[in-house]
Amino acid sequence: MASLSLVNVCKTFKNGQIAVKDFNLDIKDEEFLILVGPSGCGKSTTLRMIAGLEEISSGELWIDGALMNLTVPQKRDLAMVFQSYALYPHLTVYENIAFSLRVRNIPQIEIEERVKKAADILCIRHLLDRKPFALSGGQKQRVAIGSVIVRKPKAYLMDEPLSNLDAKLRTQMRVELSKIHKELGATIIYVTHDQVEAMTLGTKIVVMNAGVIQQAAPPEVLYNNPVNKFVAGFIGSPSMNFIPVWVERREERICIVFSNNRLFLNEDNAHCLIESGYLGRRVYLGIRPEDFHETGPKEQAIKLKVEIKEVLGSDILLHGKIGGNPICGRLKPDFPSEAGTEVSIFADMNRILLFDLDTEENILDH
Amino acid sequence: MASLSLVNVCKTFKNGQIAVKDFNLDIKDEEFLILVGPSGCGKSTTLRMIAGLEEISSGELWIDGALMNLTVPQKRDLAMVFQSYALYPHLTVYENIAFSLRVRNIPQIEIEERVKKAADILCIRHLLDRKPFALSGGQKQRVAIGSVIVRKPKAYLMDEPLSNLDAKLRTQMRVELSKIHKELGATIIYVTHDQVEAMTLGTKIVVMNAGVIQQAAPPEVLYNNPVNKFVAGFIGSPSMNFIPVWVERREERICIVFSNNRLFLNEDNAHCLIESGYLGRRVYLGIRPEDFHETGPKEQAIKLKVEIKEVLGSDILLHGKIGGNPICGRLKPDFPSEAGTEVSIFADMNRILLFDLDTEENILDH
Amino acid sequence: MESVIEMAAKDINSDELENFKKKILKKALFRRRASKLILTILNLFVALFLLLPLLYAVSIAFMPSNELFTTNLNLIPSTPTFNNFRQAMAKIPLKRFIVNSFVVAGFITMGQIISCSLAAFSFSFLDFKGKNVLFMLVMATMMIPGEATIISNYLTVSSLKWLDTYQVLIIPYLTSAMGIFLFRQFYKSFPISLYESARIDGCSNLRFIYSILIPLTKSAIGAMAVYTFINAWNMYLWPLLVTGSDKMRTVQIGIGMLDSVDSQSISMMIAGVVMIIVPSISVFIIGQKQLIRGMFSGAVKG
Amino acid sequence: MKLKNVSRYLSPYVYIVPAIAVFVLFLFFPFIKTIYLSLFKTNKMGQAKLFVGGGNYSDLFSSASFFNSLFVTAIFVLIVVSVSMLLGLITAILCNQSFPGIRIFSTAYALPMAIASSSAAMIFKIMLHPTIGIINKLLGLHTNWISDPRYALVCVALLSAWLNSGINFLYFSAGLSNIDNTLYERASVDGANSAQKFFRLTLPGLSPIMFYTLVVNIIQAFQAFGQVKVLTMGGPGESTNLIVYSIYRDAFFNYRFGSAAAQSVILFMVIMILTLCMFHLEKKGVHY
Amino acid sequence: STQTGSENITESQTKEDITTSAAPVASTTITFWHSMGGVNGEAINALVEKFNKENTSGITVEAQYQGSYDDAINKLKSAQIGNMGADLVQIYDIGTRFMIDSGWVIPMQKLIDEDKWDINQVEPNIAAYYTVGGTLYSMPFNSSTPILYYNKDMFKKAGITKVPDSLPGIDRIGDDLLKKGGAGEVISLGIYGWFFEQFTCKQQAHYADSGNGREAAATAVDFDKNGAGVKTLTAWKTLSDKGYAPNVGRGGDAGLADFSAGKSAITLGSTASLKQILNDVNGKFEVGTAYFPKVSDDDKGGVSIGGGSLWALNNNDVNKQSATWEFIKFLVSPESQAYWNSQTGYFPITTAAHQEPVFKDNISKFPQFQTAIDQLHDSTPQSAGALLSIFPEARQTVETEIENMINNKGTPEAAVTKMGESINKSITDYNLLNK
Ligand SMILES: Nc1ncnc2c1ncn2[C@@H]1O[C@H](COP(=O)(O)OP(=O)(O)OP(=O)(O)O)[C@@H](O)[C@H]1O
Ligand SMILES: Nc1ncnc2c1ncn2[C@@H]1O[C@H](COP(=O)(O)OP(=O)(O)OP(=O)(O)O)[C@@H](O)[C@H]1O
Ligand SMILES: [Mg+2]
Ligand SMILES: [Mg+2]
Repeated sequence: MASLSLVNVCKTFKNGQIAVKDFNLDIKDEEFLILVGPSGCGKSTTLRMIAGLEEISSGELWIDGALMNLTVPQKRDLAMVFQSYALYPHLTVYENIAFSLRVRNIPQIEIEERVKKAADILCIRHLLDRKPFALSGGQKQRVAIGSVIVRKPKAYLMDEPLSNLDAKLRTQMRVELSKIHKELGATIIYVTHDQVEAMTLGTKIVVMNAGVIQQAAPPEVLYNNPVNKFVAGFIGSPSMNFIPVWVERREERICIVFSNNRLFLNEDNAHCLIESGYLGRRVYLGIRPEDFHETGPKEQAIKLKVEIKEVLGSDILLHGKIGGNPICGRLKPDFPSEAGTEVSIFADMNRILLFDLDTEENILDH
Repeated sequence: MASLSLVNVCKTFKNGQIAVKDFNLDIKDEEFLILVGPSGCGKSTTLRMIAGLEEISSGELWIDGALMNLTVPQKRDLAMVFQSYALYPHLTVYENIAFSLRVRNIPQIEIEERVKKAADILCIRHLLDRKPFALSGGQKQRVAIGSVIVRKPKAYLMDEPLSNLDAKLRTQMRVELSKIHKELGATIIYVTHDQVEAMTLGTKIVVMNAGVIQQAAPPEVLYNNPVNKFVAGFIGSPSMNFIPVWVERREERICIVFSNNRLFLNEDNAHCLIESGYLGRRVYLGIRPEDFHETGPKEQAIKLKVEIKEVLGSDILLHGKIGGNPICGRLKPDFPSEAGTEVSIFADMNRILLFDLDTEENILDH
Repeated sequence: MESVIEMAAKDINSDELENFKKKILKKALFRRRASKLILTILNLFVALFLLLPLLYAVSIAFMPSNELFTTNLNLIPSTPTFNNFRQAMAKIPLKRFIVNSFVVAGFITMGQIISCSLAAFSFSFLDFKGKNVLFMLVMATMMIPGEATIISNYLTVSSLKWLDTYQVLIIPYLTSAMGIFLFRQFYKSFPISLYESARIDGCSNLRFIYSILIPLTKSAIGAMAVYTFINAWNMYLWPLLVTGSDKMRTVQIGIGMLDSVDSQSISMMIAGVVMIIVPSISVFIIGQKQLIRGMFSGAVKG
Repeated sequence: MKLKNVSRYLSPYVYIVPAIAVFVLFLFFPFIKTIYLSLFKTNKMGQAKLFVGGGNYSDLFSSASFFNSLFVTAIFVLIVVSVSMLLGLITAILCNQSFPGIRIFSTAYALPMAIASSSAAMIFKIMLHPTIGIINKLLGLHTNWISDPRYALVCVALLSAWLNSGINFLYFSAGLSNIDNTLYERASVDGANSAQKFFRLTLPGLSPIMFYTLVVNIIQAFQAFGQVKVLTMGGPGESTNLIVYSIYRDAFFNYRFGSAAAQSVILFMVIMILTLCMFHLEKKGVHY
Repeated sequence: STQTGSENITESQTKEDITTSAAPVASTTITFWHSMGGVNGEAINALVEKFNKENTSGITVEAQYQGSYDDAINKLKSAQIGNMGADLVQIYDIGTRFMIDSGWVIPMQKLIDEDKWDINQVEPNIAAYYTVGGTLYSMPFNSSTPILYYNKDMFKKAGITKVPDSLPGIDRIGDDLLKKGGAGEVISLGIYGWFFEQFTCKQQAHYADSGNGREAAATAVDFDKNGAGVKTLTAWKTLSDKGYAPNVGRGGDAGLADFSAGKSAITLGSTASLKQILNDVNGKFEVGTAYFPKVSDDDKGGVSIGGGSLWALNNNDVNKQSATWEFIKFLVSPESQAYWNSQTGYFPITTAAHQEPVFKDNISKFPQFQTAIDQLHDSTPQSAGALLSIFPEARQTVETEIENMINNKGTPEAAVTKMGESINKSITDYNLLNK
């Protein structure tokens, strides 16, 4: 497959909208790159620039060492699943999937074989004779995926390819994509809003915001060591809780203080804070909902007035406020709590994050 | 708002495809009904029949006590978010949202006010002057939602309205929808593939499969007490693990036996099994991934050869096989495990489920 | 791209790299420009070829007639003259004819767009008994040769006492099977979900037609409007038959009036033809705005 | 409730009433009269005089001239339809991409439609004149285009094709603008080159409008008249005696309304059968 | 057609009475349908305007152009069924029999007799055409004959001094014209039924039976039996076979372009085309005119006229009838006719017009026109030409067969036979259905 490289890529639309700004990224061969970011942050636009569907306003796009800025899409040898499916309404499912093979004059027999195989993977074998209008949303989406996985392009571009599938099918598809990635050694660039997909599929995740890359790193790094508050808040669901706190020295130990609470930091973090001169200053404390526990040392207890309790089955989510900041904790379903009551929960102090109040950058470095 | 009632509703498409079969459901006023089911199971079709976009092949649809089978859509006073957005390409976002108000001749001022309010809720205020082609997928979807929430119809129909939004926005939207539901006392029928949405938003969830209702119940009931293996497997992500097991009596206790494992049932379950005469027969054992624990009584340990380890951040997923059945366990991130090694995990015996081998119906009744 | 540039970026130093990049981009840019240029030239040729008769007609209109009658090559008039136009204007009340033609063609165009879009809407979006039969009946009207009905239509309108009025020129042409058929074909590829969405939004059918369907099928309506207008503009036999006075006559009859038996002045007649083409061209140029590309892009998924 | 149902049942018809009313009054009614007339021999006023039943028809079917008309018409239709559709398609595609001057060109391509067929015929008559005609002068020929039975039909046909190419250009352009752009995007990522996009996307995407254009072009070609009247008057010999011209001649010239009516009915039937065939094919072949 | 004449009365009361024996007619409006476009139409409008202004009887004429001759007669047919009548219509020569048979008209003779108008004012050779059984049915108005036009320059170059007066004569000088005269073709002879009729006249043969259709409705054509047709076509074909008369297409004006362009040395055309020919030639060469050629050198016949005449329609309204007559009288008055001639090149149908200064001026400006007058005067009423109810169709048939003969190189005999068969069948049908 291929490696890609984007250098200082920018995209400004005709109406002045800047969709992508100074995008720099090397995508190695066989990488499974995930693009995530809030709606409208420029993910699709980036994909479309790589595919050649949008002109690159400035910057360079290299594919396998060749500058591709002005190459027409059909010469780039990429395959793309469109966010809007883009099925050919006049072709049957079979022909939709076979289309890209037909235009390459691949022998009939091979086409048949590959299409059937793709259809089996996607569980749409029984739909091959239908026209798109007679398909459900999820079925359409699978056809769109099918028309891409029959090919062996330099890279696959996939724009939210599983968004309309049910959880079970999605898991299944995830496994299939993972297989394709491994078996073919495919380079894949993949846009998703699904955290699980992002975390499980990606060898690298790129977090974008308003057209700018925030962080590009392997999933665990991103999760455990986000570069800034945005990434920290964006990755993880429900998202991380943020509370502005004072860094103080109490009882000979470094602690963070906020609305009647006082949590002691662990050694490493305390050291780190002192070194970078945050003592006595305000920072953001970040705690993921799942890093709240039901039990812990009494003096570290955080009191939370439960406003809403959401039962997810495997867990419960407790929502409340601390010092005006919304807080969400994910706890075991058997944790005794009811909306309206006050509970004590405990933060895992080894997993907390702290961010600069102004730059919002991560202070600690796990 | 309104109550709806579907009686023996069936839908057969022209090509012979039976999309919905014998659909019976009462939707009470102010209910937040969630429709879930595998892709292509007939959710959208059901919604479209209620809206009047598909003819009902047989059966009756009552809205507020009036038979509506033949009423034209515009007289039904419902609002619908389409799975495919269906924005008017020649109208700006503002006009798209305002359209349904305009056709009702609502005064300009009120239109403006309502559109602005909806735009604020959906964070698309800055996009009001754009045409749909200049929107990202998620933005389009929000416009589609916007054009619905400006109205106060008898019921809202929403077909995967949040599928293209990022997790954060989706959470936010979920909260807004919840608010609308409560504040307006709205009746909402909602299709989603997102388990969290289904569990948190719905007052009742209907699980469909191949056009047939499997179970209609409140979220917790559905989760804890699914009527059959299908529902059990469908709800929850990753989905429930199923293993065919023998029900036997060992050491004076009732236990289930499968490939070198033997788990003792608790009193209630044992009792229940004996009563219904399953002793000595084969049944399906169902365990949710999150019901595996890191610790437990030694004799209940289940040995799992880890094939894949997925790190989600808050948890890890361990995949392996037991007696040829794929097994997935969700465990704490600090649980020592590596792909290729064997781990011992423990099933929460109070939360297991057992299903008849043939009918696949739930044997236990929690 | 192509094999020449398949070199790894790291193999060369940064200056070379810059040059190299510039070269490639220049080349690609050049190729793009060249393809546009070729397209333009190609268009120029085709357009010239197609317009030759018209251009030649314009040229003749400016020729004194002795220049036309020659065995020499006479592409453009050597002593251009407005005389032909002047003469043509003097012989017939062309202004009045043009006004009449505008009124008639204008009403016919509006009427057809309305009646045809309504009917086509019904045929393509609604379901009713006898739809196919009715549609075939409508189609059948296209196949009736005009010559076969004109006398009997004349009798009809004369018994209605409509002769020599505007309505007699307009009403029989207020609809056309072609228009209905055209719209139906266009509605076929119309995303049905937009119709559904509008209906749920509480939009009545009429409202849907005028605020969604018509704006979105602008290109079809544009084509149809231009066509209808020009056809009405070019009607000959019917206006001749049902109007008598110059008050009601239309331009095509005006052109006929330039033709005198036994002493036909070809260049003057061509001048007349050129003059009445001008308004129809203007209509086209105005209508052309409606033929914009890419209506549906991104409105619906899949 | 009942009233509501009635209105629901009737409303589809309401939309077609204006159209149908005009059709009934000005097309069906007179055409039925025509059918009636075709069973009679008529006097010079065109009034039914002598009932002959199928007499007019059997006369026609035993007349070489009528078969000649049919034959000539068939060839004419073939040339007109294929050439004008091809011209329309080529020009529409040429103007489908944006480039400087596109508006001028698209105006140019649509222009032929702005000319009445008789005016156009007048222009062509001069252009094709063997002595003063620009065509012979430019090509250095001395061909007698419209008085030579070998060329006359082709000339009339090309003239008609030229006339129709303008509206075909408009139809095809409109059809092209209806094809969703994202489909082209996907096709180019799928690796389709321009030709493949054209044959696999554009043509199928145009198929509804292509079908329309085909049907309409055929029907109109069958009814071409003005150009024949001005250019050749059916000659030389009967080589351009298209059936409509023959109808016109019989009705308005030869005082044989009965025969003209019968020819009208036959023409109607021919077109009808052709159209029905095409609609049948549409169901199979045309996509969407 | 419902305009009131009231304004015109007050206006015209001050005007001098120019119509000599006008029975006062209270403000009548009559409708006049004509087929005159271009310069002719202009002239008609001028005459009508003059009449409207100058007549004292309160008559208003509304002149309405009704398209070509064919269009006009068709419209008349439908109008007579549908009652949107005109009072006066201009109909072409070959519509005469149809009009006589139609029963819609008041014979002109009746109006003339009632008014005791002197019919001898009209050129007898012209009146003869429209006279059947001693009754003048319509008033001739725009009449012409065909003549031969030739390129004097070419003749001079070729050294030809005697203008040929027959088709064989043309044949004889053909080579000279081509080789010495520098002509591209000898004669541009349009395939035109009228010419065929004239060639028949020239042979003093009848076109149709029943006295050329004048004693009674013709039952068949005669030219196929009396040999005139074959003779004509043989001569024609000889010219064509030698390449002297190439096929220039159908119609009376088909040959003119080649002539005006200076390609052909000779052409045949209507006298009324003279002005336009001179205009188109515009001094490139000198245009000469001569008598319409005979078919063989010893033919003695003359030419008959063509063009149109005025038919009074019977609308059962005495006022309109007399108003119509007033208007006709005005149109055929020497003054009007001289004006008409000078504007259009049609014959002045009254001899008295020759005395008008306008006429004299015109003839001195266009001396070629004298040929036409002479030719007409040299003819006799016996050459009046045929009347045939289905004349339009007959002409088409004749033209088609001539065309076939020339293009398919069939024999003249075969062509004539086919013409006869086809026309006779139509005549039989027509007579059967219109008894
Ligand atoms: N117009 C149609 N003609 C024939 N079959 C259809 C048509 N529309 C949908 N179907 C079929 O009916 C079934 C139900 O479709 P529906 O759209 O209701 O599914 P869904 O539950 O909404 O699925 P998804 O989650 O994928 O959107 C599917 O199998 C689909 O293929
Ligand atoms: N054709 C266009 N013209 C102008 N602005 C556009 C156009 N297409 C997209 N945009 C804007 O550019 C920004 C980036 O769009 P893009 O489609 O890349 O977002 P995205 O990250 O894919 O979002 P989503 O997750 O909602 O699909 C958005 O703000 C969008 O409104
Ligand atoms: Mg996107
Ligand atoms: Mg669906």
